[in-house]
Amino acid sequence: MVHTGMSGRSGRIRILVVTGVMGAVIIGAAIGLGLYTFVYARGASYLGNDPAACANCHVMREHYAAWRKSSHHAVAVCNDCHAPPGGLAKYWVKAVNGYHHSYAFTTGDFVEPIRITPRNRAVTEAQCRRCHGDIVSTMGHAGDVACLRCHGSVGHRVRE
Amino acid sequence: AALLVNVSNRKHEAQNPYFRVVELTDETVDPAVWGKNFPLQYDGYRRTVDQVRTRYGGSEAVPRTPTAADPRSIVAQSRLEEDPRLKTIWEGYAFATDFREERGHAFMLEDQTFTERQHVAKQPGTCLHCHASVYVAYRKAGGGDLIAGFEKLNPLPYAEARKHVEHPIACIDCHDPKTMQLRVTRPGFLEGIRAAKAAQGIANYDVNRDATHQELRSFVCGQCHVEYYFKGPEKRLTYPWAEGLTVDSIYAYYTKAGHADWTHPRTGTRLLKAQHPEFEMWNQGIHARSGVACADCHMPYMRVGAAKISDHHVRSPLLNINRACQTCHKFGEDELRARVHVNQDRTFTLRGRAMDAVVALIEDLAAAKTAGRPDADLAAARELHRQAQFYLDFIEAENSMGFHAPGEAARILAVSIDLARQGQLALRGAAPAASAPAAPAALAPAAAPAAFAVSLSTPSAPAAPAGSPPAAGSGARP
Amino acid sequence: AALLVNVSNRKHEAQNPYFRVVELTDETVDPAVWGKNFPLQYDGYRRTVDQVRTRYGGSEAVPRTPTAADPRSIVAQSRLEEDPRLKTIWEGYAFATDFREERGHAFMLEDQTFTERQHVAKQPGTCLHCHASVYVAYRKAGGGDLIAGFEKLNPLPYAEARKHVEHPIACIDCHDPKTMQLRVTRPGFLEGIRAAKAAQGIANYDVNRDATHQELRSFVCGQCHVEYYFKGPEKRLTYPWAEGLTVDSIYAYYTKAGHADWTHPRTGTRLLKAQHPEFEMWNQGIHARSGVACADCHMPYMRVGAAKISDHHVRSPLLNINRACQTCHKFGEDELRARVHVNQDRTFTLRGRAMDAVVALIEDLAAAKTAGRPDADLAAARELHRQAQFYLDFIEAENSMGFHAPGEAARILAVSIDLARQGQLALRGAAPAASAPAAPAALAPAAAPAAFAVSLSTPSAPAAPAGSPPAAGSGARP
Ligand code: HEC
Ligand code: HEC
Ligand code: HEC
Ligand code: HEC
Ligand code: HEC
Ligand code: HEC
Ligand code: HEC
Ligand code: HEC
Ligand code: HEC
Ligand code: HEC
Ligand code: HEC
Ligand code: HEC
Ligand code: HEC
Ligand code: HEC
Ligand SMILES: [Ca+2]
Ligand SMILES: [Ca+2]
Repeated sequence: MVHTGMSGRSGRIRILVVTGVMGAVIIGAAIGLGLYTFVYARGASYLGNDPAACANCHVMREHYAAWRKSSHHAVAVCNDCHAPPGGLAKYWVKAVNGYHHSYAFTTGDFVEPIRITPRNRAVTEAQCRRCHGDIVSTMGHAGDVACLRCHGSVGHRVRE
Repeated sequence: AALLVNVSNRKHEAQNPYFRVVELTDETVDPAVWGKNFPLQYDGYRRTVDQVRTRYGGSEAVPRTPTAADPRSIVAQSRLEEDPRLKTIWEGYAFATDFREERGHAFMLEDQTFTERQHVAKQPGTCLHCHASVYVAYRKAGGGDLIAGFEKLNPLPYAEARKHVEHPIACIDCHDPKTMQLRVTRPGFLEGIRAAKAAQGIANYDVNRDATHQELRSFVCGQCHVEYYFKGPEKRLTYPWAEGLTVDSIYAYYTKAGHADWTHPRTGTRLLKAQHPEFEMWNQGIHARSGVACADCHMPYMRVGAAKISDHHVRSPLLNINRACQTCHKFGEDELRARVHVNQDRTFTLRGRAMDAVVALIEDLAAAKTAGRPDADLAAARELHRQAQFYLDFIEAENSMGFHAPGEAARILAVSIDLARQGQLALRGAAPAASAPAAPAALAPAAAPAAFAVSLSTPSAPAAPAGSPPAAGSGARP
Repeated sequence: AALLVNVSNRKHEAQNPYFRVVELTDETVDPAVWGKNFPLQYDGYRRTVDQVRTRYGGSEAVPRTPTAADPRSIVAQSRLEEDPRLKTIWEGYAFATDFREERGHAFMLEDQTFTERQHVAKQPGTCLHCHASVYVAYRKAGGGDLIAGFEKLNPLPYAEARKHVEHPIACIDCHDPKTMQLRVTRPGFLEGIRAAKAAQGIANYDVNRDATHQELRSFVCGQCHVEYYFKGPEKRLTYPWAEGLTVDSIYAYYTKAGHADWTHPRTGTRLLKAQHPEFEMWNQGIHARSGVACADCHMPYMRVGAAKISDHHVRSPLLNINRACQTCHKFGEDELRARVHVNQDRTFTLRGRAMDAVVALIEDLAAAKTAGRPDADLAAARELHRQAQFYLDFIEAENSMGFHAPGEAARILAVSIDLARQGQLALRGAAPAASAPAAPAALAPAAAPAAFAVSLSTPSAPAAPAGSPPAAGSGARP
């Protein structure tokens, strides 16, 4: 399984970053719905890499189920595609999404089918290139070729 | 605290979306009773009274002053006033007196009961098959036997039969009260689909035994949204599918049966009227071929709390694009609407051309008749009138303005135009063109996989088109 | 571990997928030289000599005995022998003597040099624009100026101009030798697209400056796969797009310009010949609208070792369904082929109908002419012949047999049929139908977003169709 996130960094920095950002996440989420709910809905799952954690929210279950059948299930977890590589950026995105998703989920204030936001689409595009940079280096002028135009379903094909 | 409750409710709902508060039997017609167990679906079902118009669909609420004969204070807009050419085309038939845009399921029974068409013609009990919850009524009338009851009510005068029913379509017409499984309750479809399958070489097909769940998500609609006619003096409701479901096979069926719905008074042509062949046209489209069911677009899943239910507010998907389309198509709402309009506008323009051609033929024929030309002279032109009119009507009557199968709709209208113009030429002594057959044999096999396409895993390649270039016949070729 | 090792090996390969062994300049025409730097693409490029036939495309290798005039020992099958109606339709024009199925890029120069059409008519240098690597030749002839050279070679006799070129399309025609960026090198497209954009209100559009990368993946093909004519005595190659890209706007353009390609000897009609409008038809289809480029299907990516390259073996996608279609469509190869065939068979059948109609009109007109009826009597029929023939030819000449835009292809053929039959009626004294305009105003705007649709993020809704039902005009409606 391909490891992302903190790999390559020393544990010490890691702990610092994590504890630091933990705060950000918890505060973010707390603003969104209050600490109690955050815990109840396992909002903390935003800190881990376990896909099952994402599926704590039933609205994520279809994606989880589809991901398990996808070509990537053995090589990439949710966060490999939906969060930037390690460091503050990762936890920041997670904090923002965690806040947004928790809020939306709790208030039920979101439209389905859920659509990826432009911001997270860009994160994902970048992640494709992170793992496949080599193979696509010859492709036209990478950067202006959108992987998702042809490979939008590699992570999980929810319909069809 | 509110928040917490909220979340825990959701987790709860997820496991157990409803509670059975009442016992439902195969005699429970009243949807309100079913609604006690399934309030969410019942709410949607009741919303089919809404009237909202789209460019070509939905419906417009038109106020009228109620009369004793017709107590309705609101109806849908008249299609005859929208396009008077229809009056010429249907002249002499009940449809030329009253034909309106269709609206939600809630209105089906009253709209049928009070349409002008009831007064200009004596309608049989058969009509009720698709406008009322007849399932229990049929079984009662048949002493427990559905088909026997069906045969008993069909020949009755409409007013007589009408007394046997009180609800428009209800839950029991599509659902088994015990399991809530989908099921087909309509004799017309039970027999029609069996004939269609037989034509494909599948003997005594039993839809409730043999159909897949995904197929039933379309078949329950195919119970009514189909072309039909009343067979023989028993007025037996019949779906003309014994040769297949394409317009070509249906026309071939009627030709064999020698059936005609009415005779056009001014041209003397024995004509056919097509009605709402949504099921047949959908069947020729890319969506059916991709396993997309009526319910996927017209009753999309919707989340209510943590429960995912089917939206029972059956309506135009253009009023619900997000749920109806975006699960499969990752384009914006405006873009998806625009794509539908591109197909519909194209169909609408060709429909206009075909109407002009058919009306022109009618006037020519009428003139020739008044001029006293012998029937022998008119025979060829009448034959062409009969087919051109049916092909035009097939698309005119189909309610998606071509969306369900854009390419096929355009083809059918092109054939209609060609035949109508040839009719005019025939009256002017031109030899009927030795043109390609109206039914491109090629398409039938190619389209067949779509017929009840639900399994994407086992697609079948088409046979070589009869009409294709000499050297290109081999199906083996890529 | 295996994966790890594997990956790192590939890393190496991938770091520099190719070595720049030779320096490429803007004068390097010979693809073999480019091939030294890009062997994988060069290999694919060379494979365009393959001849494999599909149901309606590809091409068949037909042996022939070489002559001094035409040394080719293998050609593609003759379309005229496949369907003799074409000889009647193009009678009096060079195409009636020799018209073959097109084949791979490798043959473009010899097929043009040796076609019979060169002998029955004096062809200008203009022809080379799309059959040879003219980029360097133009610049040389123009003393460094591309357009000047273009204007210089156009009026020359073909044989004269031919001396200036030696290669069919080469790398330099689509690529910048320094960056390998895609670029447009053809004056015809540079000017044509500018005119088309101007019609959309975008002033002096410069394709190499303003086009997105994704647009260029289609524009490089649009350099040649388009409808065209030779303007004025200078024989300037012109793409008739000043009114827009639909068949209706192109016909309107020619009418304004009063242009005719030839006069049909037996009917006396001044006619237009349409040629390969792949770019224009693609543009009306759902794929262009979805941002799918020519190269996506005809030059799909392929994996070679650790590199992903564009397959430069440009050919029918039906010979490469797996790469060309299956990344976007998760259906089996047979099913995808069947879907293409359903659209193509339908187009083929309607094309047959339209040909019958146009041929019938030609015979009627010819008879009337021989019978010595005055031109005044024939004017209306000729006008209809001119348009019916162009609309038919537009689809006949388009090489995907309707696949690039199935609905639009069917519409165009339906209009052609209607007009041809009306022409026959006009000769028999029937008043020309006050029918819907050939150009459904509705479609232009609706289709416009597709025009150079590449950005899915910003789709635009269509204007309300001019022809739509009275009460349904408002675009605001869902
Ligand atoms: C607290 C419940 C919950 C959890 C846990 C959760 N999600 Fe979501 N997610 C949601 C909701 C609700 C939405 C819809 C938000 C909207 O569309 O407004 C959503 C939307 C998304 C989207 C699409 C919208 C966007 O912001 O781009 C992505 C991608 C996503 N989630 C990924 C994840 C990943 C990866 C995880 C695990 C790290 C995860 N989710 C965990 C509730 C959750
Ligand atoms: C291999 C990459 C990859 C992995 C792994 C992955 N996703 Fe995605 N995800 C994507 C892509 C790509 C999209 C955007 C799809 C599109 O726009 O076509 C997406 C979109 C989404 C969306 C928004 C819905 C949509 O279609 O726009 C949600 C929710 C989501 N992912 C959740 C998850 C969850 C939960 C997991 C883990 C179980 C996961 N993803 C794993 C690539 C991935
Ligand atoms: C964490 C690393 C990682 C990320 C992130 C990732 N991939 Fe992959 N991907 C892989 C590996 C490893 C394989 C090889 C898997 C195999 O061979 O089974 C693979 C296989 C593939 C394949 C070939 C198999 C198939 O599904 O057709 C495609 C295409 C692909 N990835 C595209 C993408 C795209 C597009 C994205 C972004 C949305 C993406 N990948 C994100 C690691 C990744
Ligand atoms: C008819 C136009 C055309 C011609 C001729 C052509 N190419 Fe290409 N080439 C393309 C297109 C389209 C792409 C994809 C570019 C992109 O999307 O960035 C491409 C891409 C490439 C790339 C980038 C890597 C890849 O494969 O995607 C290289 C290198 C290349 N071509 C080399 C060549 C060479 C060498 C020749 C001559 C032997 C050649 N091309 C001839 C159209 C052409
Ligand atoms: C125009 C469509 C298109 C786009 C855009 C595209 N790809 Fe692909 N990709 C393909 C096709 C087609 C294949 C299959 C090639 C083959 O089968 O040889 C492929 C194959 C792959 C593979 C698998 C190679 C293998 O066989 O293991 C990976 C990984 C991949 N693409 C990643 C990407 C990434 C990352 C991007 C964005 C930078 C991207 N693709 C953009 C069409 C596309
Ligand atoms: C892929 C989606 C899709 C499928 C599948 C589909 N439809 Fe439709 N249907 C549409 C659209 C879009 C319209 C046009 C609505 C409009 O013009 O407002 C439509 C229109 C209709 C209308 C007229 C609605 C109105 O508002 O007047 C009826 C009736 C209908 N469909 C029935 C059916 C039946 C029955 C089936 C199955 C046999 C079916 N449809 C399958 C999308 C679909
Ligand atoms: C028992 C017969 C019957 C069945 C079963 C049936 N319909 Fe209908 N449907 C009708 C009738 C009758 C109308 C017209 C009612 C009126 O105009 O008064 C109608 C109207 C509609 C309309 C038009 C609504 C509007 O606003 O114009 C749609 C859409 C529709 N049906 C879709 C469906 C779908 C989808 C199914 C299956 C899930 C279905 N119908 C099942 C008889 C039926
Ligand atoms: C095979 C099923 C079926 C039968 C039998 C049937 N209908 Fe309908 N009817 C429908 C459907 C479906 C619609 C909605 C679609 C449409 O209006 O085209 C409809 C719509 C209508 C409408 C509303 C639209 C309009 O035409 O004004 C009236 C009124 C109506 N039917 C009357 C009748 C009468 C009277 C009979 C008997 C002569 C009859 N129907 C028999 C299925 C049927
Ligand atoms: C015209 C046909 C039709 C009628 C009438 C109808 N339903 Fe349904 N119903 C469906 C379809 C189609 C589904 C989707 C079934 C599936 O896919 O399993 C469905 C699903 C359901 C379900 C399963 C949960 C869900 O929402 O998917 C329930 C419960 C239900 N209907 C209750 C009712 C009730 C109560 C009524 C009467 C008020 C009713 N239905 C009337 C067609 C109908
Ligand atoms: C369950 C999946 C599904 C749903 C729901 C669905 N579609 Fe489709 N649609 C498809 C598939 C599959 C195709 C065939 C092309 C492809 O493979 O992507 C298609 C093709 C199309 C096309 C191109 C073919 C044509 O006729 O021009 C249009 C436009 C379209 N859909 C619009 C819609 C609209 C509008 C809706 C909602 C009313 C809708 N679709 C609902 C799956 C779906
Ligand atoms: C969505 C895929 C797709 C796109 C995009 C597309 N084509 Fe095609 N094209 C096809 C298919 C499929 C055929 C039919 C091939 C056959 O019949 O063998 C075809 C046929 C052709 C042919 C005839 C090929 C032959 O074998 O005789 C030409 C030339 C052509 N296309 C050029 C273009 C050009 C130029 C563009 C862009 C302006 C384009 N195509 C865009 C899929 C596509
Ligand atoms: C310089 C002009 C020119 C350009 C640029 C060009 N083509 Fe062509 N193309 C031709 C000519 C000429 C032929 C016919 C050759 C012959 O029959 O001898 C042809 C033939 C074809 C064929 C038919 C092959 C067959 O087997 O029947 C396809 C497919 C095709 N081109 C696609 C494309 C695509 C895709 C592009 C862009 C990536 C493109 N062409 C760019 C001139 C061009
Ligand atoms: C605007 C670009 C363009 C111009 C100018 C052009 N061609 Fe072509 N030619 C093509 C394309 C693209 C094809 C392949 C598609 C087709 O055959 O329809 C083609 C195919 C051909 C073929 C092979 C198929 C056939 O028709 O037998 C011949 C021969 C040919 N052209 C001759 C000529 C001659 C002679 C001229 C000048 C009078 C000319 N071309 C001018 C683009 C062009
Ligand atoms: C880069 C993505 C992409 C590629 C490559 C592609 N398609 Fe499509 N195709 C689409 C989209 C998007 C639609 C529009 C419907 C939808 O939204 O799914 C579509 C629609 C279709 C349809 C339904 C519309 C119609 O005209 O009937 C068919 C059939 C189809 N494609 C076949 C093909 C074939 C065959 C190929 C290969 C030669 C191909 N496609 C290549 C994306 C693609
Ligand atoms: Ca309606
Ligand atoms: Ca060819």
